[in-house]
Amino acid sequence: MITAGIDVGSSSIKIAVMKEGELIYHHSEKLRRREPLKVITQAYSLTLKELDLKEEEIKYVATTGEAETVEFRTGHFYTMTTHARGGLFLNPEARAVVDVGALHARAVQIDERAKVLNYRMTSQCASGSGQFLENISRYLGISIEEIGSISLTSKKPEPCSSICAVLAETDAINMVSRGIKTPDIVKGIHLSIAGRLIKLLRASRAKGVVILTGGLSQDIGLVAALIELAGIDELKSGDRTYEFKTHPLGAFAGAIGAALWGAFRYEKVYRKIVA
Amino acid sequence: MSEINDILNRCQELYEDLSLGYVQRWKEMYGKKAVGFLPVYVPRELIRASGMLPVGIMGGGDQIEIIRGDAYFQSYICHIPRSVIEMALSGKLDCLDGMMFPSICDVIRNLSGMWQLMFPEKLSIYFDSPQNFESDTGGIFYQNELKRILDEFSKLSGITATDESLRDATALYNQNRRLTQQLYRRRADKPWEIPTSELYLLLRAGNILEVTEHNQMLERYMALASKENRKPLDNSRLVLNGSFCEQPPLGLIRALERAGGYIVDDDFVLAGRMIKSEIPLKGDPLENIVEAYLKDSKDVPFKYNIENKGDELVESFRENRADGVIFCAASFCDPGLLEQPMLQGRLDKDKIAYTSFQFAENTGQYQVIREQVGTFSDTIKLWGGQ
Amino acid sequence: MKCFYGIDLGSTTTKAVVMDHESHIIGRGITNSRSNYDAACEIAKTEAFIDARFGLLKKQSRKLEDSEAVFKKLRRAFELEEYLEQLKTLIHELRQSLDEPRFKNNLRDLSEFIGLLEPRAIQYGEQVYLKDDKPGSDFFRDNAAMVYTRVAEEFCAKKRLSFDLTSGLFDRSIIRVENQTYNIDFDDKIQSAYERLFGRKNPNPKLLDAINMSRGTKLEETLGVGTGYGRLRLPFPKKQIRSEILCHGLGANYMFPGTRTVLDIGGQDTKGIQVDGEGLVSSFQMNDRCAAGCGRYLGYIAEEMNIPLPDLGPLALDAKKNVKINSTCTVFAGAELRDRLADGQQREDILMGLHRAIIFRALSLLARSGGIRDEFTFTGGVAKNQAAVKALSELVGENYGKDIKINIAPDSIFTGAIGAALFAVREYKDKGDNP
Amino acid sequence: MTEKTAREVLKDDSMMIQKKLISGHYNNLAQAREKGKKIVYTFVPGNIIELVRSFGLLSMLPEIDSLQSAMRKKSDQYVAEAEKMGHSEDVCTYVKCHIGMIQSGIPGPDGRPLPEPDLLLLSYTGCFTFLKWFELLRQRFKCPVVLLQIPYQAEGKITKDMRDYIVKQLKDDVIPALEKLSGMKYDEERFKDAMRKSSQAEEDFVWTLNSAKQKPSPIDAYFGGVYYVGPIFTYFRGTDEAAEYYRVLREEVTQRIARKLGPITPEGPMRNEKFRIVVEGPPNWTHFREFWKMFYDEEAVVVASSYTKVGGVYESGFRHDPENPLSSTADYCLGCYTNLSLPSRVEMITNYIRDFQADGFIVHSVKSCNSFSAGQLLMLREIETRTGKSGGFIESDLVDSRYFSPSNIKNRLESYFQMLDQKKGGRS
Ligand SMILES: Nc1ncnc2c1ncn2[C@@H]1O[C@H](COP(=O)(O)OP(=O)(O)O)[C@@H](O)[C@H]1O
Ligand SMILES: Nc1ncnc2c1ncn2[C@@H]1O[C@H](COP(=O)(O)OP(=O)(O)O)[C@@H](O)[C@H]1O
Ligand code: SF4
Ligand code: SF4
Ligand code: SF4
Repeated sequence: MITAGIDVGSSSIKIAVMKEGELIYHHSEKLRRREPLKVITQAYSLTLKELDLKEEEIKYVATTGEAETVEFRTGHFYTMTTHARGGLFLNPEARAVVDVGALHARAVQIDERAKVLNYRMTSQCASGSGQFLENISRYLGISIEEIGSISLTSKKPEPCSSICAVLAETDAINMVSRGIKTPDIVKGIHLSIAGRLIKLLRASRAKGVVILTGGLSQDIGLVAALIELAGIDELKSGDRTYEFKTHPLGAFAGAIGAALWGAFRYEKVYRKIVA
Repeated sequence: MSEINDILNRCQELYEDLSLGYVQRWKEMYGKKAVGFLPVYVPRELIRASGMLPVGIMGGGDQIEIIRGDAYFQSYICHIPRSVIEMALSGKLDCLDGMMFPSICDVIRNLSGMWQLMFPEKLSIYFDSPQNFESDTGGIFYQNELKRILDEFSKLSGITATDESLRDATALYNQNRRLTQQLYRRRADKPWEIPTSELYLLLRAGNILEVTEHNQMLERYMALASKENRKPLDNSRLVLNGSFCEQPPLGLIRALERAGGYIVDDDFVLAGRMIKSEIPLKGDPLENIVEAYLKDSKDVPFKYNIENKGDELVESFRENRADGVIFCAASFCDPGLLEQPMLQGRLDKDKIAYTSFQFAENTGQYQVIREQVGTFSDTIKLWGGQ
Repeated sequence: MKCFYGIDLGSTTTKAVVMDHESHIIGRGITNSRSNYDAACEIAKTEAFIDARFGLLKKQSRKLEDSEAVFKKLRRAFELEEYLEQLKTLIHELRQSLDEPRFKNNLRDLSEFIGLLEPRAIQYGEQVYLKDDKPGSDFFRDNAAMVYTRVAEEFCAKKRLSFDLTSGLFDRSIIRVENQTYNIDFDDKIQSAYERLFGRKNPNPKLLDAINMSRGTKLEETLGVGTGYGRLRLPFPKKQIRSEILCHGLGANYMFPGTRTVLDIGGQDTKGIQVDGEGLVSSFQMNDRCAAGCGRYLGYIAEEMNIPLPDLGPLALDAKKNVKINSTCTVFAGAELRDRLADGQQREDILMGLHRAIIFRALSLLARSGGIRDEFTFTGGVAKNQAAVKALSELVGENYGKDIKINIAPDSIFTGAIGAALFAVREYKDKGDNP
Repeated sequence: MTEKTAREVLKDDSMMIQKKLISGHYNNLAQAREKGKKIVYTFVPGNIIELVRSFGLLSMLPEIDSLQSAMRKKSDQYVAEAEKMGHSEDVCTYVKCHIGMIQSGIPGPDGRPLPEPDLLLLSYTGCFTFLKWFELLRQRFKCPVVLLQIPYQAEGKITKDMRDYIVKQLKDDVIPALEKLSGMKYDEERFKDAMRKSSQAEEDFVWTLNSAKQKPSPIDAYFGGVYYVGPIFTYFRGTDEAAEYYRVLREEVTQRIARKLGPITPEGPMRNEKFRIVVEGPPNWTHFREFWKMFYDEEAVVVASSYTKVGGVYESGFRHDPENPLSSTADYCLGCYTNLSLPSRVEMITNYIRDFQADGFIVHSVKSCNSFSAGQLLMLREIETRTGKSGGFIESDLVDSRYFSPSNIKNRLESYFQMLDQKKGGRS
């Protein structure tokens, strides 16, 4: 059986196609100020074309994210449900998923069946999000892909105190003008985002292996900052350790999870209804 | 179809009419006065027995744009006092001859003082309820408090409440309590028949309408609702907790239902449900009101309770056959938010699933909330109650 | 002549104003703020002094025939010279940036691209400054970005090159350009501008006389006062630094002596200020630690919609319907906009809603500072935005009565700098004039 | 108020006495378990320390523990700890800090752990959060709780009903609970004796605060004030040592007045008094020094503050009365600053501005404390109208450093002082 998952994020859309539990196709596209629905429709027909599949051969199209407008979907799952499943798919050891996207971050505690046990997500304030990192990197004249490796070279991270993403931008300007080095600024920001994530994780009561998903999971600087902070925390409190894992397909976790849940639902409920 | 819609439209109108047209008309018609009260609870029997109309004020929701209200409150204070001030400053509360401020938190407490400074010509009563629930300690204090309030009322309305008028009022509110509880039971039985958004509007109407009118409305609605033939959905059953003071906007309540959850119990608009059963009519009416509060009132965050915190919530969860609990508290609501970890600890003990989020009465983006509740429902759907 | 200047180092723009000893404004300069504060100040100040020279020149050239048009042309030609000067630096920096590892794989393409860019950019400059008479923005960064994007898009499409790569190259280089103080020698550049317009043979001797006159006038930097968000980093002694609140109060009073309430919406902060008849501040409020609903918010929206910031207001003015916007979080602005568009709402209605949302926030701040009293002056960069002004007038009318006079000066964005310059004049006079 | 800060800031005899008092107290606490002493946790405003001590019980004040943690730069960590346990970011950080501290084993100032409570004496004078606070502690400690509800002075006066209610609770609930815990009978003579000592200290304390009416003011009634209120607001009221502290303090201040000296700051005595300021609202503890510096750098002296009244208002003549120990205890509880209505608070500050000849006033609003903060903006406006003086407004928090934004506060304060200066006519 073939199912598809479509994850509509605030900065990009992701498509994953699964066949009998295997990932057979994935594709992502930045929205870049284009209308999501159009981008999705195009990308989806491209997917069918590339896989040489007819529409009805895909048994369940599961959406996740901001996908209310996608009319050709079979069903919808909420982001944390899908990232939980996708995260577990990418790393079967994971007992928690941290999804860091462009505007929101989510921490989900799961069990070995990807059942969501607990979760937390950020609110209406965009402090410490991907978007924020993107703005800063643009300001600093570095690309989002290299931000991670630059951050790793920092020797003396500059604390970034601002809670607000916008004011932090000015803070960063301020730092440049004080002669602080780019890596130190970036690392400071990574640490401050990591701090927020660890707080979310805590609040979600997760423990053990944590798989990072979402676009920022590809940011090695953020990952390093997370490990560093978790280490400090461990020393202090002596318990609740996290082991962070990443996966090259981390950004697709939502789409993968959606496709997997689609298959599950299809087997369980939908098949009967269609039949 | 149309009659139930008429009722709901009427409720919606009352809900949206922040200028309290109904109250103005009522006052003109009867030549009497009206007294407003803020959340959560005041014994409305006293206001009625003094020949006045009690009017529950629960903030301006998302229908009022705050310009002056923000001038009085810092960003880290909850939202309801700003909209109340905004309403008052724009003349919307002019028809209220007095205002009561129940002792539920520091914000409402201080608002009573602000009222004294801003509207010195209006009667403003800080209503101090006891945290000591012994009849001869807290009870005496409470009785004295009620007597003091009755005195003020009699000065305001020219009508002195008597045992008789207090008893009559109690009887009417008893009926209201009975009907409201019936409504809640009906919803818990068949939540698709009585959507929470409708139940909520009915409750809010009870804040404004004269009680006999509200009683009739409740009866009529219940009679009609069962004939509506609404279909059940594959939703989870949720108990909602934390919105005892500042109220979520109606859109948020609808969004919750759309995200796949039936609300089967809640703590919205508690004025009519604070006292859990009927108040006896025999004996001293004031004493009965006092005793009912001391011994038979709901467990709410602003009441001191160390012995059985959360038991009532667990009970509601069981009685209403719920799948989970949603904590839906106003941002910056100290009593509500400080209570939460204690309640959650209690739920953990019974392995009851819960989720939590915060809102403000003018929250307009439900995306994050929908996602959280949606995930919760997803989980229940995919995994059942296990 | 003795000149006094005020510099307002804001979070988004840096402004400078030059005054004579009678407190008349003789020059204004503005540039975008950047990490090198000194450079930003230096450039704003230089621009202000250049503006002052043009002022002199204008006075001198009044007698010439067709003076307005000639003067304007000369001014544009001068601006073109500045543009070209910076363009040279940009091209240089672009080439330098190619050394970075991330461009290694596309070195050939990118060099080719830069080669292509240069003539196009020169052409673009000549077009907008000399022919259209309408450069897109006051700032080189924006103008350069405009032509750069255009050329890069075409080039990448043709070469199947990642657009992100070229934009990365630009981001990297423009910062270096901005953090240098470029060399603008008035004498030199005015000569080139003149020659560009009229050729080398001096066909317009009267104009040249006027130019020489303004060149010859000595503009003495007597005293300066700094203000604004970054004022503490200005190279001034503490005595020559004033809080922007005081400067806005005084500046507003200077432009509109009847002012009693000032609203300033800048890039990252909003201030409500009450002043007395002398322009002395009697109370004020500022936004707290959240930049929601400030000028930067509009900047994000404009970026999101890919239109120049100055066009945002006019677009919103076409709104037909009131759309309520809830989140004024700057970062979420884009998301909200997309949400609404997906909901099927009209772009201009949403835009107006966004402007109203900003004004709502500002009004609560004003209410907190003591309300709005007659006359009411709106200052800061956002006062340049017609939609914001419209929303403000409507809401002030509804809430404080129609009788309140609302002042908006063309100089609104310079208010803080004007106040600072006034302080400089006063400071000098207090010390005793005429040494 | 920690010893360390105290020592560095003021090196007078009075400070040495205070230091000894505090370290003695913590020493007792650290040894309480060995010595079989019982511990009562209770709150600062409206505390009935004389009564508690008359049963030979030791007390701890959670707010003091929180603020000391902040001054030792530990509070952020504790707050984080509590948030980790599920406490909301929005609520009072005093509570969260204390809960985090308990979670970390209640480390005392010298590192030795402090004892857990044997009784929670919950008097929630002036703040509803106290109720929740001890409910939370009770979930953790399972020790008895005794409630003492203090009605709110909503109408600006104390009524007989209020007093009777408190006295009844003292007799029926509090005293029996203390008797049960201590195994001692209520000894009214001991209680009265402590009251007598209290009232003596109160006399000198009021005198000290009033000394700020002098020009220049010999004390800073806010930043310095928080040290002066220490003994009388906390564990030591009703002791000989506290009475001695205030006697010595009074002498020192008398000498400073004679020599026309200004207050002592962490950087030495203030030379010039440019602005006389009244402050409403509690201080920030995480950046106490930095905050203070923003004032003295501008040559601003605080001549009166409302924060130094949270543990009791004495200037209007109230004294603990040994002749009527229970009812005067009731009056004391009822009269604490945050238990006053907003109109009373406005009036009080208006009077300060007049009586202490202040140039202006500043409202410091803390995110944590709704009891203080809700309505402060109206107070600001009301006081401005009544006095004709402009007020300044700044925001931060008690013990959560995330909310203390130095540049923002400095900007506002600087602007405010420049504005006062302009008004005074000095234009530079
Ligand atoms: N290699 C990378 N390093 C750092 N950040 C990255 C990288 N790749 C993507 N991102 C960031 O990830 C974010 C997009 O994440 P995504 O999970 O797709 O968000 P959404 O689902 O909200 O669209 C963007 O803000 C982008 O900047
Ligand atoms: N020409 C313009 N049209 C519309 N808005 C403008 C224009 N120029 C500037 N702005 C607005 O003004 C803001 C900057 O205001 P400004 O007062 O200079 O801020 P600051 O002093 O903080 O740097 C920008 O964020 C932008 O929203
Ligand atoms: S603090 Fe910054 S990121 Fe947060 S809501 Fe405000 S503007 Fe947005
Ligand atoms: S919402 Fe909470 S804090 Fe706000 S007034 Fe109501 S009870 Fe008080
Ligand atoms: S709210 Fe204020 S008075 Fe209450 S506990 Fe917190 S800091 Fe203390």
